[in-house]
Amino acid sequence: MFSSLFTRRQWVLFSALLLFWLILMNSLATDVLITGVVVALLITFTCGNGLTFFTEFRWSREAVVAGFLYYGYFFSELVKSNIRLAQIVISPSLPINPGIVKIRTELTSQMGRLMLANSITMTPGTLTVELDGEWLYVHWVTVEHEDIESATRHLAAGFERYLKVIYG
Amino acid sequence: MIKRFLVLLLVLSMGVMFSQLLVGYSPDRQLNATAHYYATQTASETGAANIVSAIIVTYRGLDTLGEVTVLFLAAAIVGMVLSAKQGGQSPTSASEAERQLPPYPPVGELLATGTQLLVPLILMFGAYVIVNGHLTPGGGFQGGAILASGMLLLLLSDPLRTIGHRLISVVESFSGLAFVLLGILGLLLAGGFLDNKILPLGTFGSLFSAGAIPVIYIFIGLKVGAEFSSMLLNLAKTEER
Amino acid sequence: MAYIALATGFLLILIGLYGALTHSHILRMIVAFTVANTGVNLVLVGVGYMGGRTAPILDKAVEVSAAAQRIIDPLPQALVLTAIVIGLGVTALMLTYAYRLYVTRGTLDISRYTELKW
Amino acid sequence: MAEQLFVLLIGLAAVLTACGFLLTLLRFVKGPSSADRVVAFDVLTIISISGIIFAALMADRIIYLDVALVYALLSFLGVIVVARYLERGL
Amino acid sequence: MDLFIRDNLMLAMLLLLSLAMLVAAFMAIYSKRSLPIAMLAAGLVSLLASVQFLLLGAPDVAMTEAAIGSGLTTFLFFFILGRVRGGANRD
Amino acid sequence: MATMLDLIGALLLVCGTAFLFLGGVGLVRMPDTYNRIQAGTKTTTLGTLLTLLGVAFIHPDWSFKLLLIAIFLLFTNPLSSQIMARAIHRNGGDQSPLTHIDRLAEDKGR
Repeated sequence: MFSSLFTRRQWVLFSALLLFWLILMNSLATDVLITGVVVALLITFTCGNGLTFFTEFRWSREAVVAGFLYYGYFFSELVKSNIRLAQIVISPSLPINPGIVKIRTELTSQMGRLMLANSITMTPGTLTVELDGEWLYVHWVTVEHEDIESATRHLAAGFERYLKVIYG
Repeated sequence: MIKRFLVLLLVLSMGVMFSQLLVGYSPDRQLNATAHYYATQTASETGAANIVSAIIVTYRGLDTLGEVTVLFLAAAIVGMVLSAKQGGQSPTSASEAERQLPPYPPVGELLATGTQLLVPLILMFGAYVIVNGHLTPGGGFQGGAILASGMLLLLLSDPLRTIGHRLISVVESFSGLAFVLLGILGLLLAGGFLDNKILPLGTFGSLFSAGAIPVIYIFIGLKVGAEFSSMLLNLAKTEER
Repeated sequence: MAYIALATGFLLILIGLYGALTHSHILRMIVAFTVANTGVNLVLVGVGYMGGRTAPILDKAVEVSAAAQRIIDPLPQALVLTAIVIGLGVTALMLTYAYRLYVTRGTLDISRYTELKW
Repeated sequence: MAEQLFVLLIGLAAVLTACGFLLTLLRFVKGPSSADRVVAFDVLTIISISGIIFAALMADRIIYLDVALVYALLSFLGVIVVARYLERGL
Repeated sequence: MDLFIRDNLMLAMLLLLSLAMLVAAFMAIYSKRSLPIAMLAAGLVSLLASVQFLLLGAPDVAMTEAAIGSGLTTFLFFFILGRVRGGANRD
Repeated sequence: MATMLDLIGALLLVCGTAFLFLGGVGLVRMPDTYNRIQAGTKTTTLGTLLTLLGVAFIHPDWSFKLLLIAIFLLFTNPLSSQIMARAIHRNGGDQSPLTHIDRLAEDKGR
């Protein structure tokens, strides 16, 4: 009924901002809700092209499941590779082999690409330097694969598997 | 060099003075009379949990008005100085060199997407800080600075974007006017200029409480945010002179 | 604790003052001014500090009845709060003038501004 | 017993944070290029978030966390500004 | 937590921050270093000052300093520097 | 009195700050700027996350705010690292002699 007022994207932005507000206030009182709705409406009007975590989310069951799996995989990768980097840093000989490799991504949605780049950056040992079309340039502390295919398989495939389901 | 020696002498003498101050300083054990008044009476008089906010908005409200005026003047002068026509001067070598500046390097997809993601959140957080000024640390000045930071992020992600300059000046003048009007309303309906008791005090600690403090702070926040944003935009516009 | 903050603030003021007076590059002078500004704010907040007390915001941790015994003097904080915001305005103004000077004179080194010399 | 262990662990954490802070400061002072200093600046802000969390823990007040929120949300702006300056986009 | 230990921890943090601030202030003033580094160091002074304000029991001031010192001041400085760089000492 | 949760929280704090310390070590030891970004910003991110988790164990009623801080860190921190790395690359930053492959420079024709 309100769909003429906002586009779907703006409704998603509005709800996400309201959710953020409620977590921030940590309360569900009436005045909090009223203020949150007013402020979120104002912000949705002023920057309507805003993006949120949920904007390009596909609301299917597989996507939700993949979301949780993605976070599980992400945090386990985070801890594992942090420990590996810590070993590199501590060891006296500093066994590094840095280089910038090129990998390919098939993701097309904005959010999915941002999340992929962020995930690659957050897992230490790899750092996204440039995102250009379908190519990602990744700085890798210990280069193990130089050609595009195997580097893609080694670095991005794990995340991309889930992100393709979530965002496409 | 004689100048450096004189400066060193001045700094040394000031250092001696400061060290005297430091040696003679002894921290208070008790709050002094004014602070004691604020500590005990603020909650019942204004209903604000954040005493600093209560002082800024009501007890020392006139100072805040002066401060907002100073800020407004600074923003206006920045705009004026930057937009002044430089007629009469021969074009210097510097401005010629600037004409050959290469175009901006591309912003890149990461920063553009990140901006789209973060700007609404920053604005929302600024609103949170402003609205909760009477309960938690924060208030109009901090929130205004956070709003301006959101604007800064927009500016960084797209240097040539023309963000609603008109809207910003409208918001600025409107909120300044509303701030003064609320002050006069306090003079008419309650005890004095910028008195917050023109609205009911509400229950202590809830969002709608402390009378007019949140309302006044919203206008201060909008005004400060608009002033900083117009400063940033004026500076950013100097590229295509 | 207040002593450390005060000493740091005083030292920052002195460092900033020295820099602002000895440099001949305008942007360096403005940077030094910012450092001194931070030092002044630190001194003001340090003067208001009282050991063993907490921030002047009343909530579950600090009840209204116990406020006079538990909180720090709020007045210097209110002053410093406004001083910081004004400081940004002043910095912006100075930088604008510096830019303007650069556009008209082509340099930011004050020893090359020869009009005022005699 | 548990109390002493708790205090010991907190103290150990504080010491580790301080060491990390000092090492990063060393990189900030020494860093051969300005890019190194920017990286050190970034790391110092992140470590400062931990410092703020410690301050909140010691003062036992939740309201201090708002400052950490401001840090987490805004401290990257400075780094982005300098990065854009370095690649001549400012 | 034990009050004595708590106070000493806060004291140590304050001392560490003061040390870092003074180092950064020297870097901001010392004129052999390049100008961007001086500006970055000035930004670091204000960021650390914000943590110190928090330790001194002034969260309002800390928040103001964090919001203003991190983004806006740095932006102003580097923006003007970027404009000025175009002419005289363009490398 | 310290409960079991407090002790778990304190242990997590120690783990997190150990990562912060390692980040500092890495920042000092790594040979060039890219590797310093790697060692510095990301180890410290995990360290801060663990610290937040530890504080959430000690004060369970703070957890919502801590969660928000963690989310913001997860979004803003990699962004600044990436943009910094790109700026260094565009600026022609020095690379350690150990760097043996640079596809980006090859593709940009530098």
